[in-house]
Amino acid sequence: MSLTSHGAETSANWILLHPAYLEMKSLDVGDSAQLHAAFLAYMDLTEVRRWKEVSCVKSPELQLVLLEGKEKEGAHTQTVLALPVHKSLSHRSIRHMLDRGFPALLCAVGSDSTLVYQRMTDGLVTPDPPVGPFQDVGRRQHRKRRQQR
Amino acid sequence: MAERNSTDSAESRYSEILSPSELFAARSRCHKIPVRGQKDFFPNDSDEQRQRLEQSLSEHWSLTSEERVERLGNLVKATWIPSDQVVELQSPAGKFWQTMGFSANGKQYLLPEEALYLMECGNLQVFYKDLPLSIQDGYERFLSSNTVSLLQYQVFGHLKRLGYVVHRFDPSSQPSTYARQLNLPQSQDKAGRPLKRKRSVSPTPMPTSSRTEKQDSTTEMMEVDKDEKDGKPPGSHLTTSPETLEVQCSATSTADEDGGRTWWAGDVLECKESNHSTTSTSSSRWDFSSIPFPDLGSRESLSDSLTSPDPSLLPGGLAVGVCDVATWRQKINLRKVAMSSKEQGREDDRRRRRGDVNKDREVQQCRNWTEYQELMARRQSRCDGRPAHLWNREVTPLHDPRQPLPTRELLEKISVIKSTNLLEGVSRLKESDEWGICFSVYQPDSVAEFKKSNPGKPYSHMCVCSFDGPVPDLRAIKLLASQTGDVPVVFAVVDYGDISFYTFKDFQLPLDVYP
Amino acid sequence: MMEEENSTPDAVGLSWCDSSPLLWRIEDLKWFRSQGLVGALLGSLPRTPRQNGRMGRPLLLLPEEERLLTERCAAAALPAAKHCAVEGADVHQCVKQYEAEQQQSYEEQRVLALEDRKSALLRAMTSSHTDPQTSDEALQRRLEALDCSFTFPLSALAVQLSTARVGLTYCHEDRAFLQANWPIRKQDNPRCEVRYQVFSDLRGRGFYLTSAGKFGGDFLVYPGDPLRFHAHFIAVCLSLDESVCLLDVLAVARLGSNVKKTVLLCSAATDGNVLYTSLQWSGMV
Amino acid sequence: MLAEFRAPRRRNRVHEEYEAPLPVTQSPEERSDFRAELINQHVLVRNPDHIQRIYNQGYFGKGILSRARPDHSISDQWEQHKGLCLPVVSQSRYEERLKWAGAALSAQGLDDEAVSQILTKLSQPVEAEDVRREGPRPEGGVCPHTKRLRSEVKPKAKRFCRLESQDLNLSSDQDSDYDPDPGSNSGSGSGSDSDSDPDPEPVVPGPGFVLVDCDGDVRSTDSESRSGSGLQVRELRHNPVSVSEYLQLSVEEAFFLVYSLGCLSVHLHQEPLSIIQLWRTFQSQCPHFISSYAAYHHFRSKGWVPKGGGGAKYGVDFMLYRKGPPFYHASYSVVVERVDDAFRDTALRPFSWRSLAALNRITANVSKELMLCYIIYPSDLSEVELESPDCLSRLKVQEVMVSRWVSSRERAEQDDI
Repeated sequence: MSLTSHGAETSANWILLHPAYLEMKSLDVGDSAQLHAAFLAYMDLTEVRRWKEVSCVKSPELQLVLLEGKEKEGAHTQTVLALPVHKSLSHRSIRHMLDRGFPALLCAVGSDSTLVYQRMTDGLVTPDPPVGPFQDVGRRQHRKRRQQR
Repeated sequence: MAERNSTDSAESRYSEILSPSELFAARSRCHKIPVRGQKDFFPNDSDEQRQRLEQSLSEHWSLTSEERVERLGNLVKATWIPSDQVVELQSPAGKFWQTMGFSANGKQYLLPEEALYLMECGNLQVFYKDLPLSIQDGYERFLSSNTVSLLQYQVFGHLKRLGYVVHRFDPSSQPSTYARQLNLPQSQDKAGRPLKRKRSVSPTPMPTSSRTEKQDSTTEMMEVDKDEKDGKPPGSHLTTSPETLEVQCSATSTADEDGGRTWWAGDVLECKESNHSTTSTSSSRWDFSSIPFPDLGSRESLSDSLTSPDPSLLPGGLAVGVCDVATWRQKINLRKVAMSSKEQGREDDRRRRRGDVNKDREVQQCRNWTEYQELMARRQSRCDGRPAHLWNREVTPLHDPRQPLPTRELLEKISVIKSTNLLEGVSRLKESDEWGICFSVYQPDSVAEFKKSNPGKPYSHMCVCSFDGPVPDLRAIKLLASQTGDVPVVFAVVDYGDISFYTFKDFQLPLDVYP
Repeated sequence: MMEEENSTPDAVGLSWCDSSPLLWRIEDLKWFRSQGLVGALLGSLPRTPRQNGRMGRPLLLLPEEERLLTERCAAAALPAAKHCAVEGADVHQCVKQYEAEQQQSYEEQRVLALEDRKSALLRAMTSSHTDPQTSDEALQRRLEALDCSFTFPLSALAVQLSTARVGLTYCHEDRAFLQANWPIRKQDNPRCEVRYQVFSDLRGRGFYLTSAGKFGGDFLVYPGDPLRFHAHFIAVCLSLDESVCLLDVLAVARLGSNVKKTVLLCSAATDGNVLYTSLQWSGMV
Repeated sequence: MLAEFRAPRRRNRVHEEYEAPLPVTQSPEERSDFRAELINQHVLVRNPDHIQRIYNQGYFGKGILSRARPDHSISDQWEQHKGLCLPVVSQSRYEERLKWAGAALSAQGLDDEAVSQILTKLSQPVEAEDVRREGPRPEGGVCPHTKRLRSEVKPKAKRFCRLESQDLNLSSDQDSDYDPDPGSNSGSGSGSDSDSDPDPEPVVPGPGFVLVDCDGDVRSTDSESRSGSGLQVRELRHNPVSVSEYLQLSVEEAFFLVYSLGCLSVHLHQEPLSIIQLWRTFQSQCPHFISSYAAYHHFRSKGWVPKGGGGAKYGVDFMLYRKGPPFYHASYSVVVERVDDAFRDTALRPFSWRSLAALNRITANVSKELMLCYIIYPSDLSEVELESPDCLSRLKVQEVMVSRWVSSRERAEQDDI
């Protein structure tokens, strides 16, 4: 009944049937490892982190799959570049990503699918001032609540 | 309580020379360093912040502008001898003589870095052509690539200020490679510092064994006998002593060519060293996997004579007939190896599973190890039910999950990559002066009993390099390790005003087995 | 704040020690700081030499600081120690002068020391509760006795161990001549070029910079004088097309978050501007 | 000079039992014959039983939808419904899935009419009895907890904790490399109904069914669903698309399971690959494969658990655990370097003092040690030899511990920057 049983007897791999995967594939970027990385990031954003309006686009300059999405309804759009962790990149390619005008995340994808996100912003972003231990607890709980929702 | 000295007085003179009244006033100046206040995070143009900045700056300038003023009686006088790049003392040396300087021809000398450090500490006034040298003169005259570079002096000063005893490294004080290969005992040092300390009360030099204790003939020592302080155990971060560990490890590791890999017991290093040096020096021209050797040690007796060797393996023109080995066999210890009951049990277990390979006919027909392996591979692939893509190919898995093994044996079986240590294979490396050791460093708490003539084993050896320079590669690490034995090499990396110290130490991950 | 000392020279005197540029004179140090440049103090602090927390002169310049000064024509090389050595009869003259000065200093300090003792005595006597008349007399006697008996041993003479070398200051006419002493530096390394552009751009924006080796970067970037402010950024300089291992990017960004600073990737664009990308650990774990 | 061995730090709370060091059995009866697929240069294990064995016995791989242990499920919230234990999803989320199913069906060539028919049928509520008749289908893969919780008395309560804690794991503490199930400490709201759990454990059906919360807000009706009152708005329906958790193995892990343990077969386009094929495939995918595999193999053969993914968080190649991440904090950050016969670096990752300083600081901040693992290639090792894992026996490994030395005096006077 469900899709899994629609497939062949060798229980189909849902990844290969996933609309987002098929769309990424149609972008034809050539680097299948990066495609896989982007798809893993896509699944993490949609399934685990419940981001909204996540879509994929191709960067013509970088010849890579980029993701776009919002952390929650009504939030601003962010660009996500997922890259296998053993790749190298240049500052120029980061600038290409930032040139899209959105705040960006660089997502390093480990060979075992571990994801590590870095926030990247054009210009100088002053760090948050250090906070006392009391405030720190408060912030942590705030984040906890947000995730519960 | 004259807080500020007179350099800040209104008549700012370029020469920065203090007037007699200023000099006199400086006698009672304060020696405290003002505590720096909590820093702010954002500049906000507020008067409050500006005020705090001004206060910080004025404190900063008063501290930095302060000139050294000392009582003449507290200063040791010395002269700079540029031709020899040394400083000769003109008046009796101070306490510093215990750890610095050397004597030659009845005169006392300081090395330029020592002299400069003492000048900076306000203990020494150095004259050149009968005029006193400023600190700036000292930097510019004493430091050069021929003596000690600025970088090296920064490290020297850093360590001296922390109380360490720092000497130029003397390669001749190191045991030669040969001595090390012979593995002459160094155990006195190993026995621990506390012991050494106690012994050093007596004037007899403590035995430093293999270290060639060459006493410079021109050098005579002046020793200051001090009341012996109780040597505290060195709070060192470089200790070799193992922590108690909770990793269970294989003390009974069999078939390990390194012997038991008991990395945590410091002394084992030695016996391993010697093992390695023998195995590594005899690197072979022959591929032993293709040369059959008679098993003379086998209890299942072979005949007492051996057939003549394959002529292709012999030098041309040499003929070897049938070889009688009976006499040799008498000399070999053919006794059965005594095994503990546990070992025995394991051995029996193994035998039960495998049978005795030597009784196997097909095995007996194998001429060499390669053939044996091929045979085993062929047999394995014959076993039914195993995936052909793994077992029916040229390379097969190291382990067959259908033939369960205890974890320890399994790990042993898959251990195909050999571990090495930093001393292995160094002998064939050419020495290079890309990386050199600059200083030998001794612990601050050893100062009281320190003897220049017999400094004992250093706490560490220092290499000095720039943060912009290269990081040592394995080759450099190995060469240095071979030069210094069990004294750690520390890299002092200088980033302008900042110095960080790094060590690169040999390590072997212990075997850790869970059932 | 930056131009607080207009009266100071518009150039500093640099000396070289083992080919590193050093500042020695306190005026030069102050002026240097007033330009928003920090440098690194290397020497032992005269007040408490045996510690590494607060250091004293000389001040070592970063290559970028040195270059910034030379490009602004704000530095002049001072003659090296070897070149200011006096020779022959002059030496004799100088030594004589030095000895005379020392003798004079001794005399003056002796007077000061005696006065010091007298005032101490005065304080001690007046504070004691004795009959004012007799004590006044006694005081006079004691002071006279002190005058006669007072000795000021030579060993008690306070002498100065000068930090900066006395003598030859440069003057404007000399500058051209002195600049000939400038060591030749190689600027062929493209990394050096990027570092310099980033340094001068950030300085131009009012930041203070120090070396950031131990933080894995090129510069620590402070929003104000490092005496009063924590660094906000770790600047990592790289050319735009330089390929960087992603693991290295992760490492430095993680370090940045550990020390609560933003990592800045800095590159020079072809138009001469400097491009900055802020890297922050996302908190998405 | 030998570096001292620092004892690994045990985790404060350990919430699971140790199954086995490696996914190979000690008894000949049980088969160790796992299957994985090579998709887009990555190795995935899909069979839930295989996933559990491979992960629990040696901690290989990572769930692609989970932080570490493969235990993702469609919902954080599970509830008992007429004797069934089911995940609760919101209406909007359910519709998302429906849309996706539609897209997939269209892609398979069905026309709109057919698609909408199937979807309508699919979204009809179903009876609990029908579900029960289908029985538990472990192969669905969404219920890995049953396995893990085999020894637990109250699996359901445990599941609540488990899932919640997994998703809420913030761990802004220093050591966020892996967080074991904090289980009982994730308190609120989780154990609300554990007391009322009857003895017969509720059946956990396969991934094919969900409870759809038609109200939209899942949390507000927490208690009502069980009460069966008139406000009951949860419908039992088919799950239109089942996103089951897969286990992704790093190339080193996959090759180790295949070559060293002989317990895994990696398939490409349904064809199993031989060891040589796999070796060459990985080699072409990652230029440093031989070195990083040699290091991995070395650590495994010493009984330690290397994790490559965790390394990404610390900018290194591997994190090295004693026993496994749930039991111990990682002891070492490992960087793999390749050197030639003369011990010259052939720079896998050219180090500067800057990068080394950064790595050292990061590592020290989380109380781990930085290890350089040099793989030494003999000079006479030919390119041809490198095309087979037989070359491993010709490599040597040298471990070097890098540490910063701070004298205690200096430490005392260091001021904060």
